[in-house]
Amino acid sequence: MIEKLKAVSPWRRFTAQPGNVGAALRKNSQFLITLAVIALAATFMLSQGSGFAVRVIQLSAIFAILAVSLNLVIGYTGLLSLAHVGFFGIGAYSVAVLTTHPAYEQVPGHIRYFDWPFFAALPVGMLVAGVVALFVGGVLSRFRDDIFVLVTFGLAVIAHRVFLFWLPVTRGAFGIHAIEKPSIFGFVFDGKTEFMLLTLGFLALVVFVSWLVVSSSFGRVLMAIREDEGAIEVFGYKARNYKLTIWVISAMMAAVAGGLSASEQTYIDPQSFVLLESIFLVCIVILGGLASLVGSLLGALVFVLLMEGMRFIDFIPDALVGQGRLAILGILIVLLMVFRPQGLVGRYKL
Amino acid sequence: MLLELKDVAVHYGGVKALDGVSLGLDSGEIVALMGPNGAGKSTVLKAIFGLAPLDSGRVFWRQEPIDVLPHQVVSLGIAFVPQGRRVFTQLTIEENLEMGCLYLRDKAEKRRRMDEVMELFPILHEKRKDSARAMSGGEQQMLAVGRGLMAKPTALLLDEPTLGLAPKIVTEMFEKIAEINATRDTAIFVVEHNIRSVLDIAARVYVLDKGRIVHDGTPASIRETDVLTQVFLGRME
Amino acid sequence: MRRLPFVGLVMIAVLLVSAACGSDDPADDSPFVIGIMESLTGPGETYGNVSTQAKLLALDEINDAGGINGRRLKFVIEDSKCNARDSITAYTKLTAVDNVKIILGTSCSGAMLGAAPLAEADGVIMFSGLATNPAIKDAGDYIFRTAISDALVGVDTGNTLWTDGIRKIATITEATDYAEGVRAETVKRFEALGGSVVAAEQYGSEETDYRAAITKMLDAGPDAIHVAAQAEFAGGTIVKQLRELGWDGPIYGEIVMIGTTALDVAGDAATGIKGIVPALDPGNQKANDFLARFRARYQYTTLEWFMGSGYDNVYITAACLEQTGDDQDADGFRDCLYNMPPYSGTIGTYTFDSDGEVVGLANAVAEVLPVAERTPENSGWKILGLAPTVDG
Amino acid sequence: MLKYLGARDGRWSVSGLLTQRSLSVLLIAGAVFYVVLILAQDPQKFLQFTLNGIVIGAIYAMVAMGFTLVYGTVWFFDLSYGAMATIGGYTVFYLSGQQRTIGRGSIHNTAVDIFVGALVAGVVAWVLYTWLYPNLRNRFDRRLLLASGFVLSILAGGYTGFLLSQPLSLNLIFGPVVGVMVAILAVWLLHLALGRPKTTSLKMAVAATVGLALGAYTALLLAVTPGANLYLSWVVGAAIAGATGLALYRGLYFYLRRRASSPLIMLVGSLGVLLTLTALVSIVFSPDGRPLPPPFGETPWRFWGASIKPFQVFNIGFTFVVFAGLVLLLFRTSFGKAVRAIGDDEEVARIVGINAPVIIAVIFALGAAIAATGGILLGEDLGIKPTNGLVLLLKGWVAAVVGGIGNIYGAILGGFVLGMVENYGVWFIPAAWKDAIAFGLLILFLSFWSRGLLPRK
Amino acid sequence: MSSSAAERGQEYALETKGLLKQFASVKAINHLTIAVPRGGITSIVGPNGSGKSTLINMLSGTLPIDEGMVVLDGTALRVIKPYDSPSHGVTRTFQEVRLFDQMSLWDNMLVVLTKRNVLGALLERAGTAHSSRAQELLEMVGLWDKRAAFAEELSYGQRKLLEIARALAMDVKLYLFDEPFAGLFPAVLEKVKVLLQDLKKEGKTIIFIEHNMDLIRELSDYIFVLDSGELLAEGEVHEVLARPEVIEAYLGT
Repeated sequence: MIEKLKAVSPWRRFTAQPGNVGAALRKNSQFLITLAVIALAATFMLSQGSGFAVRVIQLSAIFAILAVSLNLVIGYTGLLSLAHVGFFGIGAYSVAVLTTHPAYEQVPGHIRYFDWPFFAALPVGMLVAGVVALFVGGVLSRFRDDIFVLVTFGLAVIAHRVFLFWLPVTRGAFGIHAIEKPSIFGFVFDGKTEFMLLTLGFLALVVFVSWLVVSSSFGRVLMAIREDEGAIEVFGYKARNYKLTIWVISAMMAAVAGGLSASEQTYIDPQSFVLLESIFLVCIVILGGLASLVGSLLGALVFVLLMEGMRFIDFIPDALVGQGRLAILGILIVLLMVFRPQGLVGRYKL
Repeated sequence: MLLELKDVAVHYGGVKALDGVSLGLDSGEIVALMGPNGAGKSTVLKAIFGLAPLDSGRVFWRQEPIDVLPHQVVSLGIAFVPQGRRVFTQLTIEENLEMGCLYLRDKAEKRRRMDEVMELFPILHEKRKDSARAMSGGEQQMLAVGRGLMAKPTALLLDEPTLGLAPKIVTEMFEKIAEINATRDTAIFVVEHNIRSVLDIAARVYVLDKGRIVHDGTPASIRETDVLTQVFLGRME
Repeated sequence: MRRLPFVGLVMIAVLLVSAACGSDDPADDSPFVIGIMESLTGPGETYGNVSTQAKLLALDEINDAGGINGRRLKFVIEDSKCNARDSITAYTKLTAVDNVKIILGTSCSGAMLGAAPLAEADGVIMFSGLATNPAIKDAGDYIFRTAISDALVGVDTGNTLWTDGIRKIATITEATDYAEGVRAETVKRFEALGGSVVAAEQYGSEETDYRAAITKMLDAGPDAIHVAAQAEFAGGTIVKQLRELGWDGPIYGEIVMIGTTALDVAGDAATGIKGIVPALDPGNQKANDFLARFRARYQYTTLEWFMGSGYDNVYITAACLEQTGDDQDADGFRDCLYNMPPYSGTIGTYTFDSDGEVVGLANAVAEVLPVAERTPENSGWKILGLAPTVDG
Repeated sequence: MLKYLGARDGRWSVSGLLTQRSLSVLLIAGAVFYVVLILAQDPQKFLQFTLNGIVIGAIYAMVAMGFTLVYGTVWFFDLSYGAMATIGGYTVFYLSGQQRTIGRGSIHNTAVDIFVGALVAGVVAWVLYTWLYPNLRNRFDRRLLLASGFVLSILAGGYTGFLLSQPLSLNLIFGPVVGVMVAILAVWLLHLALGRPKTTSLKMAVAATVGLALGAYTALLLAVTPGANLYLSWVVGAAIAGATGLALYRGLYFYLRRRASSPLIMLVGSLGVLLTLTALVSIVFSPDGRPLPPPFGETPWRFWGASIKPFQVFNIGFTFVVFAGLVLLLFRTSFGKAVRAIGDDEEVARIVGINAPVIIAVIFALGAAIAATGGILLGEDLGIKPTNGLVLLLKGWVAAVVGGIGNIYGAILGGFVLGMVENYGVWFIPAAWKDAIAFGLLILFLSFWSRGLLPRK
Repeated sequence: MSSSAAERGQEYALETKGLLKQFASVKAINHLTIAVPRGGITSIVGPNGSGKSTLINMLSGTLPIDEGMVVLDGTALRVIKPYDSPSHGVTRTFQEVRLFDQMSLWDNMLVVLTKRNVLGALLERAGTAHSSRAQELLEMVGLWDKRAAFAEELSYGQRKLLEIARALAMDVKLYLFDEPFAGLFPAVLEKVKVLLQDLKKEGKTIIFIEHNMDLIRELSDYIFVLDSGELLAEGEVHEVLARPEVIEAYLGT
């Protein structure tokens, strides 16, 4: 392949010289970016009132769980997966199916009623996602690079079709209504703020587990797999097992996000689990930075702010807001790839 | 001078690859360029072909600055055989050779050149309909050199033509280089790490270190001074 | 390594956003503010758009006539995108940021059902002219609609099929809640009457090639084909492909199947399709005036009934606001709707029952005309009469 | 990469039986058995399914060919390729004067005309600058060259804008251009047939006369033939998509490729382009589907209980024409050899004198034009939708991979195989699972033949 | 396992029996049968395409064995999976250096020192148990100062050194080096030479591929000459390199 000729911007040359102000900025840029993003986000949200802030934080937290879990796969292990929306959906549907109560059922439908509490249904959802991930991962471990992306593309489409057409379980396009809110020891998380706190709690848990994973020897092997799978195998690591393990862990985390969002919305339908969501997730991970847990949190926040913030731009005609957001997101991705493929605070490139 | 670099400097992402390099190649001579890894040898060749962006300095061909695009350099009469036996594996050997003078319209001339090259490297004639993928490393290197010769160059630039080749092939390769120089009146600029063999055939030698020319002279002068020891042994990478 | 320019970009974006949101229209002094949530993009965009345009027409008419009690009416429009999550986000934005207590919308039942529980809990009115899912009936006290429930449409379609002498149908259905709902209700009625479904196929919203499904359906030998589509384009394409693959028997559908775009796509293939639709009464002067004004403003009309429904919603809202005098008083507004005297609007004369369902409207059977006879005025079809009733 | 065969030691064992090779033989046998089974069950239905498969397979094959052409040259999955199909379809829509677009009023928009005109002007300017300018600059005054190039590109852009603003008289405006092209082609062919014109001015004169006559006749024919507008709009659609592809390469991918170290960065970048373009098309034309004006051959032919439209037969034939053209281009011309050489090793290709950036740009334009052709033909058959691009891209991608990515023969085979599988696969189960079957099969297939049916050597 | 082999007085560290590797129609390794003596430096030479790298790849499991078997430490193996090769006592370097580019040198070393099984690795906190060994090795090749840098920032010679250090971190009996000296300049080359000789002193078996005759004469005890996937000659270095058929096939006149 052709030698990469790296153009050097005047800005870069200026900042590269020690003693310039730029050097100091560059040194701490990750910290500064983090600070700036959070400050701007806070200012913006507070200016819009607390209700909006709660909603944004809620959405960001869900996306952050997904992004952190996906980052384990994309950033650390180097597997660009678009299939994550499937696990997100499995978690959501598991919780939905298991917690619905016949009394709340609005259309007499095909599903059986289990009427479980949320906190019992969520682990089952994780388990289901884990088992499916194990099976799918076995197939996926045969592929690499471009073909891997293609196959996960296909899996996302298949997952959507299953949600849409497997009527006896998912009720297809009707969706599932009246999904129960979590309750523990008689305390029901039914308010928006309470639910946000619950989601944040789960987010903290997911981040903590992810941190444990990536800071162990296991995490280092994952990065070695990302860099050169063939080489790490020669040193006695069965890469397939490592990939499968992280794949399953990541899928279970995505299922947590799914369960939470199902319960938060109290209604799910297959429209929420389309390929585009997976694309958004990959964008968040890249936006934040590969192999950076903080990056994924920031990425989710920035992404949600961008998508929701666009609702406040007056000069975009209302009818075009939805498509306009997509267009702007697309341009953002391109700019990101051109100027900063390692994301906001990341260090690694794809 | 046939080909001349004057004060050429090249940056690669903040790192100086070449820092004011001036060197020249006269018609009909063999000139060797030596230096440790990362000294910038390959960059010199790439700079000639416009494949490395020049920060300053210019490259002159027959006293005129080269201001054509990289792909047009070959039609000036400069052919470049890059490092690492890079042949087109999707193409047959004949097609590979044809690539060497794609700009040429005259089919008879093409045919004639191909025959000449195949005469020089008989193995290419033997396998001419085969895919280049199926060749051994030595054969691929010969194909790469043959492809360069298809342009009927006045100056031939060789980047590490013997890297990773077996001793027998190395010897053969140096013989061919000398033969090309002698019979086809081609000036040859060769980057080589095989010090002993290259000093036997080269008329002049440049030694490059850290992007600068540190020595310039005949093989004899190199043997006399300790510049090579200094460059190669004097510093740990 | 180009962090700072990028940060700059993000900052500019965010600043723009924050700057933009501060610029509320200062000219109005304390207008009535109500929210509009429609599917402006996504599968239901045609409906969302015409409904919004009709509402904007009504808004301008009301404001030009001096507003309500001298106060102007103001809309805040949000896109609910025809799915639950975006609908919830839009709802949250409307209620939390714009402090809206009355929301007109939304156009997709899925979106409606996503936001309805929140609205019910918050005591916010949701008033839709388009959502047809039967489940909305039970969604709560604050949820109203002028759209006719699919349950009713299904019964009418089943009856029509039966009275036309059809005993075996094949169905092809878009996998959306609306289309599935219509199909389910239709089949329920049809089977109750003694008919049978010989083939049932579904398709995803983004597909365009239905030949495989159609070949299978035709192979089953039905008397008629029932098409339930959400997107007009898909409906028209299915009709076209049905004819191309050799089907010349009757085709039945609902409003979507005989919408302007559907007829456009299908061309002559659509001639003779029967659609069971809520239709504007040609004798209703109010409706005709409205259509003329709409055409004058937007240069087209389509899905007239849904346009009328959205238009009426705004006038009903205006009437109730006039009564309560406070756009924050959702309870008053709710009671106003429940106690509304029969309202005579573009789509007919109707009231709301205790579930917030509209009462007094009925479906008609329409037949598509040949291409030569289709005009913008007749929408491409003629009304055969009200949907038949069958005892059974 | 070489086929991964399990260790064999000459003895039969369970693990020996389960080698990739024996499993793949089983898989093929199963597929053949399945096809025979459904054929025996209902031959008429089978025929209809087969026709359905071929009809849609032809479109997949077309898209896959362009996709594989680009991929085999630059080695990254260009997702924006899907948007080219959309752009082609919508250009035809724009030009064919459909006024009834729900909720968006008239689609004819001066801004779009100006934008596309500017796009074409830019592309023409770049083509002139990189192709003609380096060759002519030493012979003529440079300022004069630049100025005339500038004027030419402005003229080309203005002409395109004018073309777009007068869609209904496309045949009148565009006819002379086609006439001139036909004339040039005729002169060139005669020049080849008659030998070197330098020798006889008579031959030259004959060639010129014949060429001019043919050109004028073509222009006249275009002006008076009903329906010529539509077919010309196909050409314009493909050309505008080609220009867009070229502009994208030159304006974005060129720089991205220089900087990016990994094809995944390119993949994600092109994903951004796809999202943006699809969204923009949706904004201008609304996200709902639209019909294109009906082409010829809309009345289906029926035989043995099956039916197919003449237009669909044309589609299949056209796919093979494009295929033949590409094969000739790639394997019989020096341009094709250069393309393959670039696919092999771009830097060396530049060193040996191949103008790689220009050839890659041509490949992008050609690929985009082929995608647009696929999009237009599909649109004429089934209607257009902004999201069609993504669907076509996915199917083209799958077809190209099944056939053997980077191989043009594989692409056409893969397209038809995919079309067949989609149709045969839903014989026993609901047709709704069509896409799931296609992708499930892809995954199964890739597990056994990861390099496709006809792998690139 | 190792002790039992020693008890049996195993004299070969490695044997291959009728080893075959076929790429399409070409037999890269053609029923090769060799025996590598224990505890010395063995070199493999041969013209390009004679199957040297293919052999190394098969021994380390990077390429599957088509036919025949490999005897490692007295255990006959028909299948070698790459991840099993260390447990058979084999490690290797690559002809084109394969480091974990976007990882620090420190991580590059640690990653081969930690636990192999998934659960063990998950529960093992970063480094602590192995840091002294990693430090020792990095200091040995003179890269300790650069431990925080990414491997991609190293120069070619440093990359070779790091790769060799990474192989040394594996406590195995048989080291396969694929052209360890290629493209190195004298100072670095000397260093690698010393590393190899130290390894020999520890009683390890080393197999390396090399073209440079001086190095082969200086370092190796035993030599195999391959040609077209078949064994052309084997034996003591000086004796073999003097044989006319070897000179004809390999060294040229």
